[in-house]
Amino acid sequence: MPEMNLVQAVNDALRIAMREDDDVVVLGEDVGKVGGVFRVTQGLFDEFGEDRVIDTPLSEGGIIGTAIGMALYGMKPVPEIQFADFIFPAFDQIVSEAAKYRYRSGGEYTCPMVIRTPVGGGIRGGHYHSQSPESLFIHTAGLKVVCPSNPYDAKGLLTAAIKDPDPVLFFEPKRVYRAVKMDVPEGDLELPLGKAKVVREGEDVTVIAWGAMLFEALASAEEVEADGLSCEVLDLRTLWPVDIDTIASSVKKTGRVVIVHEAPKACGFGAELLSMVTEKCFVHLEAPPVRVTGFDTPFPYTLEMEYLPLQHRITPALRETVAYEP
Amino acid sequence: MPEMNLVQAVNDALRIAMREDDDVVVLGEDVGKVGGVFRVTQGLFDEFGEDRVIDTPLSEGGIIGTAIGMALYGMKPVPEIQFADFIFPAFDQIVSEAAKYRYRSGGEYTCPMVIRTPVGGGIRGGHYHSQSPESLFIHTAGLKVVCPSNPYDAKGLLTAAIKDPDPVLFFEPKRVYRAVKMDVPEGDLELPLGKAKVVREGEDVTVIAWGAMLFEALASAEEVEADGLSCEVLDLRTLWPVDIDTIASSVKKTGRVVIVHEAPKACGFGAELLSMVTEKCFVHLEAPPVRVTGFDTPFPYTLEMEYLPLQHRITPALRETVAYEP
Amino acid sequence: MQTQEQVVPIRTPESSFDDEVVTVIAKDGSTGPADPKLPVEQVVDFYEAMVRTRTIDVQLERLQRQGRIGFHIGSLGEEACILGSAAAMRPQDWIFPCYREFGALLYRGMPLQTYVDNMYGNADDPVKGRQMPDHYTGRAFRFGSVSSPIGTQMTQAVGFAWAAQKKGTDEVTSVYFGEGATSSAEFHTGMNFAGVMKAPVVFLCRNNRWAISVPSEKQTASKTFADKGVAYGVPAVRVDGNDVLATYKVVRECVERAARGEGPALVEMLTYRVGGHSTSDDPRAYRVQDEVEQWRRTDPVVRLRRHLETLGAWDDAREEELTKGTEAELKACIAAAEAKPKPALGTIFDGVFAERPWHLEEQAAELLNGPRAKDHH
Amino acid sequence: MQTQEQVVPIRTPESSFDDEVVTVIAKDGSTGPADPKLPVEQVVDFYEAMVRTRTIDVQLERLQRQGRIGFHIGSLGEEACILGSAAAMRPQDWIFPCYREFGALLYRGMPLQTYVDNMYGNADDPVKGRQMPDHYTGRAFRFGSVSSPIGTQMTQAVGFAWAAQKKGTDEVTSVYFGEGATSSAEFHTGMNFAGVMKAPVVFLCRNNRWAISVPSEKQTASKTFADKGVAYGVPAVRVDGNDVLATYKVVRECVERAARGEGPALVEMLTYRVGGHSTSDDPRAYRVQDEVEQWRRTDPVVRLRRHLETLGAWDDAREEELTKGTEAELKACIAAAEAKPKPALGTIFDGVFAERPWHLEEQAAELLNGPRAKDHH
Ligand SMILES: Cc1ncc(C[n+]2csc(CCOP(=O)(O)OP(=O)(O)O)c2C)c(N)n1
Ligand SMILES: Cc1ncc(C[n+]2csc(CCOP(=O)(O)OP(=O)(O)O)c2C)c(N)n1
Ligand SMILES: [Mg+2]
Ligand SMILES: [Mg+2]
Repeated sequence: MPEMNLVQAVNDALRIAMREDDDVVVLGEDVGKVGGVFRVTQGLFDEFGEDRVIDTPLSEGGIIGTAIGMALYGMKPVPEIQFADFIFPAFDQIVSEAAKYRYRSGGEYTCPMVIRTPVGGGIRGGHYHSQSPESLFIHTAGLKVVCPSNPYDAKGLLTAAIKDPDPVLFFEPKRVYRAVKMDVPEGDLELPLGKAKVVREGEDVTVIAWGAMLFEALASAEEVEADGLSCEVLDLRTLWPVDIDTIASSVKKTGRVVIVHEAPKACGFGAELLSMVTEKCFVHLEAPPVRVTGFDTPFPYTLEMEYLPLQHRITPALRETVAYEP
Repeated sequence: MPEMNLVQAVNDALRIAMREDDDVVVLGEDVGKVGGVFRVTQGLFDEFGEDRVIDTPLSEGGIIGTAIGMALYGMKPVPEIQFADFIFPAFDQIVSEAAKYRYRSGGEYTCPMVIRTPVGGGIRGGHYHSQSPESLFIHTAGLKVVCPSNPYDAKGLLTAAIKDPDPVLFFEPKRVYRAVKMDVPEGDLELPLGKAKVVREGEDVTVIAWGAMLFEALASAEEVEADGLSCEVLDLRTLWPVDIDTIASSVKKTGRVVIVHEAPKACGFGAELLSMVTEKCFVHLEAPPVRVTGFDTPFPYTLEMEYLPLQHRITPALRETVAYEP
Repeated sequence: MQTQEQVVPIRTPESSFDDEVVTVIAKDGSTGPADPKLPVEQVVDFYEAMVRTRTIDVQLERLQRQGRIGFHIGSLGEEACILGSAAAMRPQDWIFPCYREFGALLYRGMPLQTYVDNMYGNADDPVKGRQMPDHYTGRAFRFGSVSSPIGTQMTQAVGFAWAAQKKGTDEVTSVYFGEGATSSAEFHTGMNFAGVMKAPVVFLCRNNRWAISVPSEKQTASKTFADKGVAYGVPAVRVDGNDVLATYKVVRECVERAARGEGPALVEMLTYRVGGHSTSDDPRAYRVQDEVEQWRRTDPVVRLRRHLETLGAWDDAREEELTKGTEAELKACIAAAEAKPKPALGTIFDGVFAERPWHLEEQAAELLNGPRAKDHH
Repeated sequence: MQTQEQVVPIRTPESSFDDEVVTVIAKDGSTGPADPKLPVEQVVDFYEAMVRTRTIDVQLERLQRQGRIGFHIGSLGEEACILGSAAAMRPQDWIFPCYREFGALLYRGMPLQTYVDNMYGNADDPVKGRQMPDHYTGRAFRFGSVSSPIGTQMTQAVGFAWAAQKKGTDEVTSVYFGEGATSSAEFHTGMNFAGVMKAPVVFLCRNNRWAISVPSEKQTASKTFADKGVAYGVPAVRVDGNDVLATYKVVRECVERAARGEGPALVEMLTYRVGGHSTSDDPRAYRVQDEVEQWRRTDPVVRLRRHLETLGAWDDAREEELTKGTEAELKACIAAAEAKPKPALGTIFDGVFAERPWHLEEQAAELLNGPRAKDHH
């Protein structure tokens, strides 16, 4: 099995999907000859030509609007938004149109498409190259939201997302792009959407994370193991619809939960997870669920490592949660 | 004291602000001669002229983008978005620009402005004339969010919002526009942002609501009073930054809480409220907090009264919450 | 003028469109050189569709005033540009609507009953009562889904046209929008992408002079809306949109160009919104009646009738038969629509996704097992 | 051509701008009729600013390669259009930047140390280390705040200009953007609102031929970017952006027009991005070196120097003094910037609002009382 990083794994999934299905096209800013600013689409232009790997004018609204049109016709566009921070000019097309087409047309028109975009901080991108806007899309009925943490999952989930009949936001944690390498099978690999993964089993507390923060959660879990704390770590993989069964059964077992995400706290996905856990596992909760998140400020440049919910902030949260007594 | 409905109260606040401060200008689609599609700006064009009550071309991005420019210069624009559902073409200007100007410029540039827009369902507006997108803006650091439930508060809060040094989203519950009349003082009336109101005191359960749903919560509170249930009803008024003190002290007293909002449940503001209550009042909670919200679907037309979290859905939630035993 | 201006030529080129409006039917009913010279039955067919559209419009407005439907947005005065352009699309072509084009949808074959069911949002409404009236959809008729947010259909139509082209089909896509919508981001982006991609798409701008209460002069400082094509390298043309033959002719040319691979075109159809913006609007609050009267004199229906009369192809008897027939048909559809049930409760949760995820199952169960709302309306 | 085409004139008007590019400095260093005839000291001043800008650019790129700063986005090859246009703005006028205009900011008086502090995001950075390098702000210099999202500054500049006009001031606002940004919604909306409002704003389009890896031909099918003015009734002009005198002349005219109340203008400045898009980009992956070499021959610095030499106003000694001087000054600023601390931790929570609400106080306390991050970079 070849070793791949996340960039290569996404590239591989795209290449295979494009070979298997002529309807799959890639479009976006700089996705063509140069293969994207993160080189995720590298080589696709040479293999599939400018008719299927399309450099568009500089307009996210246009990228998504035309992709919707292609999807309505019956193609499977995989538009790229260069950074998740730049998805907002396309927000209307995503939330008012792509998300609602099936519903509002009584099923006559559908929008199967995968919007790929890099998310998250920790790469010195500052204010406008670091954000994690997932909760905005989770709040919008009609969208699925995926965020893999590693190359294997990235390949398998992107393949499933491309085959999915509904619009999917596919967030790629850019801090992981080249930081993690692992064996990824050649050829077809599909992992079902909607399934979280128990990455580490434990008894004392459940940690819910995804994307780049998964590794921070794991590092904290290892760190507190020395103190005899046993953490169960979940990698959500699909954020929406979320795998409530895996979450609930873990929290029912441990009775304590720490939720980690990069986005600001207020109305972040952590709020929804905390709410669901409270609603569904109330009698099992031995401590208030805890959120370790980005702060409710814009994303800073110089102090980004203090802003992010990294190991140094997760570890004390684990200790306190486990130590909590009413 | 004259009786006013919410439309008149907002109009009155605008008129007074414009008389007192030449820098206050109103702009938007149809706000001029015709006075807005809900007639909220009626008469302002005649009094202040087309230089201060400006019919713009049909572009929400342009309305907000130029309003930001005016605010940067030192004016106080009060742009209107015709329906909250149509705010998304301006989403990038609001979340990437207005919300971040003070922060990203180290305080050199600020964006004092009030974006007024009607929200909510129950007026047969269907899919695209009924939405309540508040949580998207609460999640965006740098914005304040206000939603009055009645004419008195509307006048007082709008006055405060216009004087506020930061950008404020001012959501007007359109179902209340002409449905509620009350005495509203002539002349200056300012109510501080960030303060909730205990609309009804009670002992058994706290209901948190705002906008049009406040009246449904009150109706339910009255309905269950017959069964001997005593409900405390909070009208948040300012959604963000939220008045945590009033909420926490109420929940600590009652130990039970029901949160009501029209927006879809997933990552709605209810999730944040539920999370805060759980984090801050964990030991006081005698039952899991409950959310009664719009469903995680687009807003339907024919069945809108079944979609909305009206009295018929709030009442059973109150009864069950109070009856809850672990 | 300073002499410097000669060396620093800061200027707006003269509009090339200002005086150039394609017209066919003259006041006296005779036709000019751009006459598409269609068989007379086809011209009669246009006329019938226009009268039918108007008759339905008038009745629906009445129905709304009686509180029997919630809303209607009509096409009074704009029938020629809507029907003429729709008729110019070939059977294999696609139409992306704005919201005033129910006449085009009926012309394309949607049964009147289905349209009326949409006005009632009942169980047989193709959009299952999820959208306001007049937010129809008609894939079987190669007709798109109406959305409220202004402009969004434009970039979509471009992507759709482009996909059809990639698939090697001979399908052209047209897209309707008002002159107000030219201010939207989507017009800009749609035109720009269409120009770059050479997509087979025809942009149909109904310049009806008003965007709710905002007159077209306040929408843009460009001399005409057709001039906007220049910014995108997209050819444009202005046509008398109250002249169904001229509209047909011009749009057909654009369709044929696009089908030949010559790319997109923008058609500015000059017309007038004779009624209010919708049943929610009273235009007397912002425009003078004089203007309306003036435009009534160019009424597209009267104009075409005059032409048909010169051909001896129409008379009062046929007119009465048509109007009465449409009214009766509509009345029956309304009675049927009113007798139909609302969409089933569970439909709220269907079609958000292809399949219901767990959270929607949970919410559906909550609704179905809970108490029913008193109907507040 | 079909004969029908004569009666249905579907067409794109010929571009009025195609061959019309204002130039002043000829190859031999002599000047043409559009010469603004500035005092020689002022021309020397332009030259010094351009060389200074280039020298700083080269050093910052080096600094980034050494890992001492995180990022730089420069203006190699675009100095004439940036400095010439900035110089054409009067002292009371305002500049809304894109992101390549640090040269304009320094020209307007920002101390080099402040700019370098911004490159380091240290405690003295005017934006407090909150944005990436080159996202400066300079209100004291009537210079706006740099944002990353493409285009957003355009509608803002229009609103700003309009506000200044409403206040009765004699202030004109200019706004920079690349040719790629003409595809953004904000260009469309900004131009449209400016046209309708007759706002005193000058749109400065740096057509440097590339938007990262996308060449300008793929950005639009319009014949020139200046042609886009037609769509908004906004006068436009094309200028040789590698000719500082021509740029000055043209922009100054536009500023004066705007100040006279004659409304907005669009200036297409023809130039070339000689370097990569930013330090994150390697253009060899998508463009041929030939093209770059060709443009190097029109180097704006070389061209102006030739002109100065014809005036006897420049020589190698002055050049060396200028370059060395700038390098030394920059070196000192870098040393100082590197010695400065990071912004204080609490600054993360300041300036989200005018005052910190309770939740930010709470989060600040959590951060300040918690453990520090190991620096992962
Ligand atoms: C994004 C958005 N903003 C505002 C509205 C409200 N609105 C509905 S129709 C309309 C005017 C449209 O005018 P025009 O494009 O000329 O079309 P017409 O109604 O004249 O056919 C407005 C402002 C909307 N539907 N969507
Ligand atoms: C909304 C948005 N989309 C994408 C980007 C990424 N991006 C940064 S610069 C750039 C190209 C800009 O090209 P142009 O406007 O020609 O300016 P230039 O860099 O050539 O000066 C792109 C695509 C962005 N910053 N914002
Ligand atoms: Mg119109
Ligand atoms: Mg460029």
